[in-house]
Amino acid sequence: ASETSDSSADQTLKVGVIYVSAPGDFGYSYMHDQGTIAAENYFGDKIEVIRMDNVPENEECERAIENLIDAGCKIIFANSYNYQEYMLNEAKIHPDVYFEHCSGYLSNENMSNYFGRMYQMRYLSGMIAGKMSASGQIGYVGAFNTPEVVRGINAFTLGAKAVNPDATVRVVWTNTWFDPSLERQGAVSLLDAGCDVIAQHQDTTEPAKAAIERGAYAIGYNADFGKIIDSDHVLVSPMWNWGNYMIPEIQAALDGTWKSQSYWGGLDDDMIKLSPISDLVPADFQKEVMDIQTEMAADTFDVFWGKLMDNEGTVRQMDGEKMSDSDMLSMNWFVDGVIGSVN
Amino acid sequence: MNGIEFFTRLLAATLAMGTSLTYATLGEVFTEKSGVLNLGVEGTMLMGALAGFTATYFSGSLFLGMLMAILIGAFFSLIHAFITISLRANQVVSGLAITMFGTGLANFLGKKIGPSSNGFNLIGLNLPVKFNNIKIPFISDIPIIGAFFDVSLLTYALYFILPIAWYYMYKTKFGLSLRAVGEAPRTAAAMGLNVNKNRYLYTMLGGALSGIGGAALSLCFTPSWNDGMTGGMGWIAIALVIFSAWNPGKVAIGTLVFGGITSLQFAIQAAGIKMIIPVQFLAIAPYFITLITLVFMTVRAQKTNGRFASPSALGTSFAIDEK
Amino acid sequence: MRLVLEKRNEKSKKMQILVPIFSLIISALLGAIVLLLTNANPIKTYATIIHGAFGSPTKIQYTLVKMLPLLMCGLSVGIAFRLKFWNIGAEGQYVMGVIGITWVMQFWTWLPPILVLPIALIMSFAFGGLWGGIPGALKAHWKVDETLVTLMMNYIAIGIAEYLYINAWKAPKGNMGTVKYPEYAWIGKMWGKVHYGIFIALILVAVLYFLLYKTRWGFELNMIGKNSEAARCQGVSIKRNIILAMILSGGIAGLGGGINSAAVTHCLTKGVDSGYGFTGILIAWMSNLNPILSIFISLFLAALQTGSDALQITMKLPSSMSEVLQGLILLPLLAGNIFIDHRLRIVEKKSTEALEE
Amino acid sequence: MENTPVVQMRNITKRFPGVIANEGVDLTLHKGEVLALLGENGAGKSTLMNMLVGLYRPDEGEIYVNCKKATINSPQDSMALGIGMIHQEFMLVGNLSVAENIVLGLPGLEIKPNFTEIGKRIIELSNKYDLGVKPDSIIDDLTVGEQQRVEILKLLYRGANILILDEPTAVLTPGESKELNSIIKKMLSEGKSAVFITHKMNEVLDFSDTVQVLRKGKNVGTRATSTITKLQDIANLMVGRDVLFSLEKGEFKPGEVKVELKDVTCITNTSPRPLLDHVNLQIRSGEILGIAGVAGNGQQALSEVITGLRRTCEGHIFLNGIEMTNKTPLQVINSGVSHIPADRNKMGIVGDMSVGENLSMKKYRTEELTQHNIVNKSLIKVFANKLIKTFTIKTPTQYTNAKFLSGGNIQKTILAREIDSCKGILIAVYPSRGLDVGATETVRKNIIAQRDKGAAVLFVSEELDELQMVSDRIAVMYEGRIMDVMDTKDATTEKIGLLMAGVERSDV
Ligand SMILES: Nc1ncnc2c1ncn2[C@@H]1O[C@H](COP(=O)(O)OP(=O)(O)OP(=O)(O)O)[C@@H](O)[C@H]1O
Ligand SMILES: Nc1ncnc2c1ncn2[C@@H]1O[C@H](COP(=O)(O)OP(=O)(O)OP(=O)(O)O)[C@@H](O)[C@H]1O
Ligand SMILES: [Mg+2]
Ligand SMILES: [Mg+2]
Repeated sequence: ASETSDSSADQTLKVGVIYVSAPGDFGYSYMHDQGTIAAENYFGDKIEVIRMDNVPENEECERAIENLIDAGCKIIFANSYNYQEYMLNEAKIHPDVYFEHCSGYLSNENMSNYFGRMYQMRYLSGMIAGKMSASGQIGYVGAFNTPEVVRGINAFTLGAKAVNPDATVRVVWTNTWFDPSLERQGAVSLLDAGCDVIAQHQDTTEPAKAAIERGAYAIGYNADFGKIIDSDHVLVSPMWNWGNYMIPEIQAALDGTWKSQSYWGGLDDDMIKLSPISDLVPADFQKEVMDIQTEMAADTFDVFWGKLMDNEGTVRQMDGEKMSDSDMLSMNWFVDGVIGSVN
Repeated sequence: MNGIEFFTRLLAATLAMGTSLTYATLGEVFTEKSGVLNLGVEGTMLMGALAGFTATYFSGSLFLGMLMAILIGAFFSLIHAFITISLRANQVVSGLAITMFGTGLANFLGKKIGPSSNGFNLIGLNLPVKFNNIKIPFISDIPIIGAFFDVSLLTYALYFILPIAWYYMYKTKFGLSLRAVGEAPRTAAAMGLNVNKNRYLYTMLGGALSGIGGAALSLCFTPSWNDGMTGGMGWIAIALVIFSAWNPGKVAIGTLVFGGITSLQFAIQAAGIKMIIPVQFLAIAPYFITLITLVFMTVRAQKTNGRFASPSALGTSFAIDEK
Repeated sequence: MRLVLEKRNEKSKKMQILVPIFSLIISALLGAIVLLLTNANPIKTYATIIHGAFGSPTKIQYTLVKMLPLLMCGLSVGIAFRLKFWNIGAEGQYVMGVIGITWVMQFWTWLPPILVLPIALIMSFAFGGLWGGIPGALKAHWKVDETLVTLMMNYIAIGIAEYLYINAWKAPKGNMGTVKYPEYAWIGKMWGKVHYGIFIALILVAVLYFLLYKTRWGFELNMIGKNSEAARCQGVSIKRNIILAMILSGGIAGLGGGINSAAVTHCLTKGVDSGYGFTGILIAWMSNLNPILSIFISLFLAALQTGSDALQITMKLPSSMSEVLQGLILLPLLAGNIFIDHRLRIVEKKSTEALEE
Repeated sequence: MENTPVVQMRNITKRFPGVIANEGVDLTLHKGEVLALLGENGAGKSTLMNMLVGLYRPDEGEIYVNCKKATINSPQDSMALGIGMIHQEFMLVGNLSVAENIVLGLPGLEIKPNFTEIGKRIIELSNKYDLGVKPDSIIDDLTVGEQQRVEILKLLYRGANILILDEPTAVLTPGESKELNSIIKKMLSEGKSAVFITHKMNEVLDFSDTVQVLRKGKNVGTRATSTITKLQDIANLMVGRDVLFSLEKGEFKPGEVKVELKDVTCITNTSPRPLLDHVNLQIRSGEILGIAGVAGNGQQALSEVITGLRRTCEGHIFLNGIEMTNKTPLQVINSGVSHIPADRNKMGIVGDMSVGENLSMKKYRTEELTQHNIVNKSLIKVFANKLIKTFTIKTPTQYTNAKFLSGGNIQKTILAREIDSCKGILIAVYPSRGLDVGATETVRKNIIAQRDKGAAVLFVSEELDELQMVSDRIAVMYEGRIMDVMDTKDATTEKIGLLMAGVERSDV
């Protein structure tokens, strides 16, 4: 708990949280809720959290925000990209409330946007996949072909190729964030095509489970799949650590020092992390991975750095160049080594 | 990977996915054949998935899990039966309400039952047992056909259930009554059959099979519990009933076509075959091709004068002394 | 002794009022049981729902905003069902309407500003109408089962929409979603969140009521729906009317999507497929296909949904609880309907006895 | 005849919304007796019998079978008591086979019915009674006559000894009726008792021992058939007024040709032979052309090509001298054609709409009932009430749904609508099928009145005496062909009978 107790601490701060799905999916909303829980534990009864889950990404979001404000919320977090317009509308109407939007780009004096450089963890997990894949064929189950997902696949592929230059990453799109059956089917088709490691950008553990049932390896996402599935064939899971963003923001709101920002946190802020790596991955290689992670944290290693070619042979970035954030945020091509197409 | 291997794997994937769909479709075929339209399949499947998962999780017995799925599925459709058969309410609305209620209740209960250690109860739990694929030696190694002999018990069961269902409907006296009740309830009643009793029975049978369909997901295909885990499969089942022309013998055709296209579009993606069409269009291919196939089948049936019609009394309630 | 349902000579006016009231009471009791089992105070919960829907001007506004797409889909489905055309595709037709309006809003900007909105709305009607007309034509010409076609076409429309907002029409900076419509072409607000689109809907209700209940065409649709073969013998063209009615039905759902986009979402984005079409089916049936009654039913269902938000906020119940309660309200309401034209009678069973001659 | 009553119905009352179908009716059937139950359409005959077989339950009253009070709650109960019924509407499942229909719901049927055995037994019975029914045929593929024989087979198969026959010959041709009646006689000769409902007086005299008449749900008289001297008495008793058996008909003064068919041919993929095969016909103004023929020989197709409901493959149709081949039904209606269709419930009325609305279904397009496309309810009300009165349609109000009317009154509703809107051409297909004497009289009178007003009438019927009574000329159809057209005075029963059987004119 925080030490400073001034007058404002007598009153509990009401915190509103809006999730796009139910947090029980062990996916995206689940990890957000872990962050929320971390904040609850940290602040104790200084804050009261009101959650709204399964809020559709349409005008319903506005109503959800309105209802939260009505219930007394002074700071509101929303976790899905498509909430941003609605949140901005509300931010303009309610200047006395702080708004926190995750994964978008819009902001206002009283509205921040925030996200994490998950691609860094994708790169590291790609290295592990590249190392552990005997065939050099890795599968990736992707939800939608949005820049965020494409960026992750590219970083992952670059990681894999850094370890095994011959590695290829096959991509299957499911067109859904959440559908256990389809996600599994996507993974199965990749396994059938000869992949021996399956990575995913999906909200359930089904792709990973399908891989493990076939004796292949899996790379998790969002949560620590190794623990959930209880198998050492889950090599590693890139994970979110939303609490590390939410706690300081709530603190700032409590202190009255809250400021609007556009935040894209990386390793340096501990916004993202890797789960413990499976024992099946050789210890010395684990260390190699950790070394890169250290460099990333120190900003001496960039994922999208140097000459980059797309998978149709066009050069997208020259030697010595570093990719700007805005190019990353609108990425719509696959790097060389990816088998599949963005659209 | 050669073509035959590709096809064998595709078939295996189709069979795995299609199992649940086949149970639900078969159930709805029986229900509709008796004249009752039950749009509650999606909700009933979810309740079945939940019941099966919960019972298996706590008892460690797949048998108990299936039993619970069957009972809960039957009970859920009993609500529909009571409202639409006894109280003659509109079948469409009642079915939609059942889906709404079932979906909500399953998701709600999923968060209330079970150990609360992880905060989300049933979600994310691993089952102590599940239906695994059973490989029949030698036969399962034959190309293509082999795929039929490396499946789970629930799929093997279908090899028997489908022919039995067909036999039941077209060769036994119960099947005869069933067809009469859905086709010409007044006549059936005049011939001494209890129309509404039959309808109750087959609505509940349909619910039980939907329950199995749900449990086939939570205990076999995607062994877990998750909110809304059926992902609209109940609706597809209802559509595939039309595809099978209300004939249990043809149920597998629809599920194989639909499941096959779904698997095929993934297999094409995984094979890295460059597609000119966008991924979203690949994802809608199963729906699109199912639609086109239906149009084709209907037009052909009319040309050749084949029957492609729903049970005449489908969707109507029956009371003997009301015109 | 046994219970029999006996048909009344005519629909009981008294029952038409009493049945919904009793049904609601039964619903409330059933809901209370569920709530008590989950340690929630039923009375507080119900008060919360009502407060959540109507508790403040803003809440009323949201309920009205929510009602609009529901009403439009209810009207849409109601027309198709009049012809016994089982259109479960209002969802897809709604989505196509949004695609239609977005097309104009995004690419027809060369139009004089004043014309953009009207033309965009017409386009949403046209796109929805196309999506309704196709199953209509398939049914009319080849007797293709419309339930399957309309259901499949929902998924297809949603797929096309996804393709557009993720790929083809994606806003440059965005992730999912097209660029915003030009602000001059938005439908304005008249009272807080409530926009002028509500007038379009109300006018539509009046027009439809007139069309369906007063005109020759309405008379013909009624004939077709109740006995199409007899209608044909009376010179009514079944094919033409099925296609026309389905274009109208799809068009209205599409227009619903258009209005909601022009007034509320201002773009095509994820979340266009939010189940309005399916709720439309409920509305159409519960209002007995009557456009005027549809207003009240859609208001009721909208309130139920907006009110249920409060369950999460005040009662800290999971969002699925609102679906449970909605189901629990609908089922008794449906079940009660029979007592409007039937009464329950107790009949004594007499024992068999010999006839003394 | 022994005097033990096998069925006694006492003081039976049955109400439906808006009507009292039976009020305090008593009925006694003795062993071996045939009781003819007579009455107008809607008198409550079918309702009374439906209570005996357990389809309906009486509101009041008691039923005794073999002197024991019987609780008949379902058809199952009545079957156990040996009661079997041929219903007025066929009780057959169209997409099932004959054998399946026969054993449907049979108590004690084995789980997997042995259809070879059942088939054998059906053929045995079929041969014994000369029914010519094949057990494997699908009901939908059979003609009405054949379907009726399946109904008979059902009774025979179940061995019922109390038979209820609700207008079994109403939809049959004279030939078929004759055959069926001899079958029924054979059955009755085996000591069975029967209630026989019919509107055909010759059948009453032919079959029955006793006659019981219902009027408006009440008993109005029971007497031994042998005491009946004049048919007229019974008819008057039924209707409650004097019925004419001969028709007033104006002089035959044919005018210009109003309907002309040239080489009209019609083929479908559902039947091996053409529905219509080079049909040539002319109907002149002020003329009734009767079409004779066994049902299923193209009569209905003929009416449908003229009214635009069916497309021709070949040939030309002229109405009022204008080519109208393959025009839409609406265009045909607008050129002045009225149509009384063969299947009154399926094609004639919209059962779920009110009688008033049904009466308006032709004229709603005209300014008489609508203005500027808007349906005017007060005009409809006046119009409907006028027609209901003129045509004596029995209905609680004009707002009653048409499906609640009895068959006769449904037919009168159609007749009223079509006659009222007739502008020169009337196509009437089996218009008096299943109607009571009074209603039949109304129908015939109205059709002749149209002719006298100068209309051209196509009159399809299966009853030769009716054709001879009503038409000016008679054409005979066989397998889609017009065998011959002759003046009514030349049309002897034998001649028509031979042509109907397909014997060529040159051989006649
Ligand atoms: N076809 C019609 N033409 C004109 N007015 C009609 C028609 N049908 C109903 N009405 C009138 O409209 C009002 C509402 O009627 P009702 O409640 O019966 O509508 P509905 O149930 O939708 O129609 P229906 O029961 O015929 O399907 C009543 O005043 C009724 O008389
Ligand atoms: N199920 C029913 N619901 C409402 N009314 C009915 C029903 N069955 C019969 N009626 C009405 O009861 C009356 C008697 O009908 P019923 O069918 O017994 O007459 P019927 O004497 O057999 O006439 P027909 O000679 O035309 O067969 C009619 O007014 C009819 O409309
Ligand atoms: Mg009504
Ligand atoms: Mg009768």
